[in-house]
Amino acid sequence: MTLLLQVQGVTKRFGGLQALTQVTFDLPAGEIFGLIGPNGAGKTTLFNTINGVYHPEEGRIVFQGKDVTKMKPYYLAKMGMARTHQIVRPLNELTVRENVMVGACFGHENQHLASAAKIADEVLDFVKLSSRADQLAGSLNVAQKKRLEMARALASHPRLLLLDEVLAGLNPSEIDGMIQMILDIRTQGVTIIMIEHLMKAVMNVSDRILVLDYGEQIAEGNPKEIASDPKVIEAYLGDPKLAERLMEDD
Amino acid sequence: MQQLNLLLASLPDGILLGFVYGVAAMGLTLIWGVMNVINLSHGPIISLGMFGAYIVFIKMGINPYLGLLIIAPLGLLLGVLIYVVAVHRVINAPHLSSLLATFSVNMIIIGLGTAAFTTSPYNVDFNMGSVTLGSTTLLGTRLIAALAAIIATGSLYLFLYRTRPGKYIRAVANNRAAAELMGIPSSRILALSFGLGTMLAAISGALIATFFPFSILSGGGYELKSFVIGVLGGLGNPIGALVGGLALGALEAIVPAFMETSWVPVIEFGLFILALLVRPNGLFGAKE
Amino acid sequence: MKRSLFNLFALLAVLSLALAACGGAAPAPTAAPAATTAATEAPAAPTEAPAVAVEKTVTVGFTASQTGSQEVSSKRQVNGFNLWMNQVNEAGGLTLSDGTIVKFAAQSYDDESNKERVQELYTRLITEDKADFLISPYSSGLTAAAAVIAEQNGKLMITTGAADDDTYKQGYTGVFQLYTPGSLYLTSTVDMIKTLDPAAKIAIVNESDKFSTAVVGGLKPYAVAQGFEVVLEEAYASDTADFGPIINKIKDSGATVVLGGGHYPDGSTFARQLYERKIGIQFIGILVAPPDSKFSELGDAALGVTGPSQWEGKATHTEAEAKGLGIEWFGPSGADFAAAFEAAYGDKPTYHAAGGYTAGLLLQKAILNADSVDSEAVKAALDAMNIFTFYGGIKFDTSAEAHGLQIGHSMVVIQWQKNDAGELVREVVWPADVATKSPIFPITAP
Amino acid sequence: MRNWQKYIGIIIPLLVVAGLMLYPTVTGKAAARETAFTILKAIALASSLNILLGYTGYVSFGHIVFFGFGGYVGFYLLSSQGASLWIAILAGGLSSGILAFLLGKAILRLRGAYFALATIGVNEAMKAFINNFDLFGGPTGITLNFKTYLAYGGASKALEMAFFIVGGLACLAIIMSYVIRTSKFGLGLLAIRENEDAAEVMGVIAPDAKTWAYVLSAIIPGMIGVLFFFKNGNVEPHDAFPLHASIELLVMVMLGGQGTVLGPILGAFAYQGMRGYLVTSDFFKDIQLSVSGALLLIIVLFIPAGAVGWLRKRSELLRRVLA
Repeated sequence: MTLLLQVQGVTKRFGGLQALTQVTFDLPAGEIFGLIGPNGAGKTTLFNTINGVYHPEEGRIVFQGKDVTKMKPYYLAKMGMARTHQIVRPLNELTVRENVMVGACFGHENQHLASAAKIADEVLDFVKLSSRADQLAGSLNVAQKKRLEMARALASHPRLLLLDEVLAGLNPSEIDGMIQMILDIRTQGVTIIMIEHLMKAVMNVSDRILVLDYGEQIAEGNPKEIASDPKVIEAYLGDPKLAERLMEDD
Repeated sequence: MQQLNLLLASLPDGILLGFVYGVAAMGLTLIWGVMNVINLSHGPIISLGMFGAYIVFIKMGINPYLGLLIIAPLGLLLGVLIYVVAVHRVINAPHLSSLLATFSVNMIIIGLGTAAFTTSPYNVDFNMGSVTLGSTTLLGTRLIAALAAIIATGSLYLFLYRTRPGKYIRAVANNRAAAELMGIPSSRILALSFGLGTMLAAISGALIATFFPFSILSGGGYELKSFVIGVLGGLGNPIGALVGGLALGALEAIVPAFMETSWVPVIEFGLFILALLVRPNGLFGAKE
Repeated sequence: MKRSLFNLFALLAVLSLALAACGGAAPAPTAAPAATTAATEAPAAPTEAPAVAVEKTVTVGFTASQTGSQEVSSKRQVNGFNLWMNQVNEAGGLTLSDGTIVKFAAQSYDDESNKERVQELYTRLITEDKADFLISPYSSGLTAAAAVIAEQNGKLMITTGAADDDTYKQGYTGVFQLYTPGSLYLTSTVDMIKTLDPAAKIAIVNESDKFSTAVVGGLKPYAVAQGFEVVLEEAYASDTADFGPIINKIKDSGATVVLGGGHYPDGSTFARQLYERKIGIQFIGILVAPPDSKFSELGDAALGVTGPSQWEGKATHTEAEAKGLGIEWFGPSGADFAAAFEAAYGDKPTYHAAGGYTAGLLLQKAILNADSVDSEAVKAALDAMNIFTFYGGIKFDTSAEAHGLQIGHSMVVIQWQKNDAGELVREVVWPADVATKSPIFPITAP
Repeated sequence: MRNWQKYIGIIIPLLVVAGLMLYPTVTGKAAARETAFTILKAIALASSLNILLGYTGYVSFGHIVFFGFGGYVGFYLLSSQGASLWIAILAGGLSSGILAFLLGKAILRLRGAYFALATIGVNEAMKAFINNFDLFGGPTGITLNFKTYLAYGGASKALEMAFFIVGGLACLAIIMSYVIRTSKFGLGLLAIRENEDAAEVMGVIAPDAKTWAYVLSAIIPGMIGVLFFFKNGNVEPHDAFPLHASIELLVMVMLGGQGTVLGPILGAFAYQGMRGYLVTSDFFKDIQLSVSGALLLIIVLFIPAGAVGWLRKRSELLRRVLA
């Protein structure tokens, strides 16, 4: 199996703050890779470093066999990396369809406007936003905006999809719908890294999981190994809320 | 050698002027720092300060420096008024809105000012004598203006760091949402900050009027200088504004020693663009 | 569906309204004060008129800067012109040899001191108001823009308040300049300095703009030709307020005479700071600012400062002067003009006002000489014009390179001096034959 | 039905321009032609600015620098090097485009108010530089010899031609604006306007797209500059780079509605009409600037989307029709 993404000893600092320390993992194509950790563990920073928003001080990132450590986000997008944001970033004054067309036009496949519109309609159908296609994105509610983020990412037909807390703020039925969607995406051959706070979802969906704590990689393995890893339990006891969720999930 | 002589003669003068530039820029930069608004009515307010000095001195016969005690509170009130009428509604809107809102205030003031004073130049003929030190002559009005500028800066500093409203202003500048959560009345603080900014503009105008002639349009030039200084000193940084003002004053004295005076604006604005590109937070400003 | 069609119609309706509004937004003429009414109410035609007196009203078009930077001077110029027109119309107009009586009507608009507007309005004056002759707006820049339109439409234009030489070197044939051209503004001052101190060292410090640069362009070679040493040439930006560094340079250059300046704001500032810095300059000659009455607001700083003036009430030109030169005299005496002006506007006339008045006077003379109001004939009369008025000589260059450039007029030099009561007054100090006082020199001990 | 809806967004603006061009010809009034020239020039400049301001979301306070710089280069070639008007206009557009390209590489990195400030600085620096640049006449500027007009059939023919050229350039600006608005490139610009970081993550190469938008918005102003100076017959530095004209352009775009094809056109129309009325009205004449300011303030505070933006929000159909 070919490696889609290699993260090798990545270190990122902000002034005196060590946001990521020597993070290393390999990601084979076709996996769903979970990324968990307490608040402020550096998960989103890792995403930003992988997709070129930040450049690491040390280490290397290899995507599809190419060193992309110093590359800008738009080049990575064109190579087939797409992501969603924890805090949604809709293009408010554009319609929902136009939002999705941006992903199709400028992402991995560089579609023309006409074909992008077609893809947008398909993807909107898939994320169940078809009825909103002509509305302005700013008028959607939060759950819809999350689905829009997802749709924009999917419309580029990415190889690798970075999902940043797509379940947060959704109600249980919406969560089930979204999880189903993620699994469907994987069947289309898209590799996924997901940051998630909902342990149940991560445990159920992920093939492997990486745990970050204060920017350090404290564990990596399949869900079962992670659940029983003493370092993970210790880290999570430091965050009562998450510990609570762990209990609730098991 | 000749250049050195010229420098020695011109530099002290330029630096004295720089203090006054600094006060003008401080007004602009305070408003920018607290609410992220570039106040395009800054220039006409400087002009109003000039006419304030003219009215208190020529019409009312009050010493222009004492007149500052009248002009400053009026400047403060005017600023609060402008904030309430024109700025408050667009404080969270995109930049273009606040730029155009303050620009329309600019048009209103210039329009009324032209109707009242025409656009011909006025003079506040106020002579404080001069001091000659070696090759340089220091004018009394400029010395006092520099002193007044230092007092204004000091007072602002004390106000911001030693008083409750001042601390509120800094809190709002730092993080408005957090300040509101802590119960700071942000609208009132923003209005006060805007008022302080225009007060400083009016003071600088009044000081400039004691040594340069002026018209209702003169403020525009000092507004542009304030932009340059704001960028050199770091937008939103009052001390940086003073340092930037001194730097600009010095620059205006240094450049003519080496080339024709008409090159001064080319150098000035060239430096301005360069500073923006290299250090958008100011050459002397804190790194964000 | 119906609703959307309705929306579309509504939109089109709004658009067509907007279009109509644009057509209607054309400027309304600003009433020429009293002029037209005076023309119609004027009592019966002159008695010596032949039996078939044809009355003809000639429209003179111009724009005035009622707003914007040129407002003050422009107003004076227009007042001068209107005074002339009222006088002519009240006197029953001009009578040509075939008995035609010519009266004048003015048509004017506000140009906002804006070039774009000037072109729009001069086109309107020519094509819609059917102006027969044109007078320029005030200032060289606006006049340059207006001259293009006049020339393009083949209309004659007399320019006043426009000293720049350049406009007359562009191949125009129908534009005639009343003011002494910019390049000669300070040459008479140089002549005067030669009598005061032939060894003077001159610093030329001027505003970096079109007019002042033209002045300096004429001044420097002339000063050198007169044997002076020019020790400093310095141009400064138009909005300069601090002349400290420049004054230090002047001091450093060892200059004894400073010539230059530009317009009122910078010129007055420069004069004031020269005074404050006490660098021992013996003679100061500044453009534009000193002839203005406001200059006395500078107080002691104004004392001794000189400047060139197109015309001064105190040294108005006389018929005797014309006779001496053997040139034809025309028009009222300076005293009569000044009295009439003061009666009409309650203000002493400046040279802007005299220029406005003389522009009318020149047109009058040209029409009389041509004995016709036909453009071509009047143009020929202007080309041949060589007269003397209270404003001074008027004669035009007729060469192809600089057609219409004023060559008959010379400027006087004024200096601010104190009268016996200790008040600042403007005295004429050059040329010597019209001088009211001898110049103060040096103004500060060397 | 759907088909004409698709094109109505360009048809209405072009009809407006056509109307403006026909009006003086039909009525035969040369003064109306001057008024129409001013409005067409404003339409062309405002539509060009809209590419940067309305589509890309970058507020340029010094856009007039392209008008002045391109105009100066073209006018220099025309008056001193004997180039024809056509070559001069092309050279004006080209040199403005190149200037925008070089500037864009540098200052488009700045965002929001910093960019706005930088554009002011560029305009002032350029004005001061030209004032010292002897090749372009320095402070004296350049004056065109009257004989130059002979090559175009004499002065009045040349003026008439200038009028049709400005109409053509206005059409060109509108078509350019429309094509960009409805193209993939335009979609990328709109994405940058809404959220530049999100756009980059979605693969929009923002630095390039912004630079090209800047270049495209600079070309027509450069051409208009040459034409305008040609018509005027002369140019001086302070005529070529008036900062307030930049701000007037912003007001026009804002008035009509930024980010729409029709908006800047209506804005230019309304603004010129309003100014024309105010400066000639006996009642408002003395305080016309204040009245303009107060009107602008009301619009900024209460109708920030501009007229077309406001209409678009009212109805689905208008949103589809008014591009």
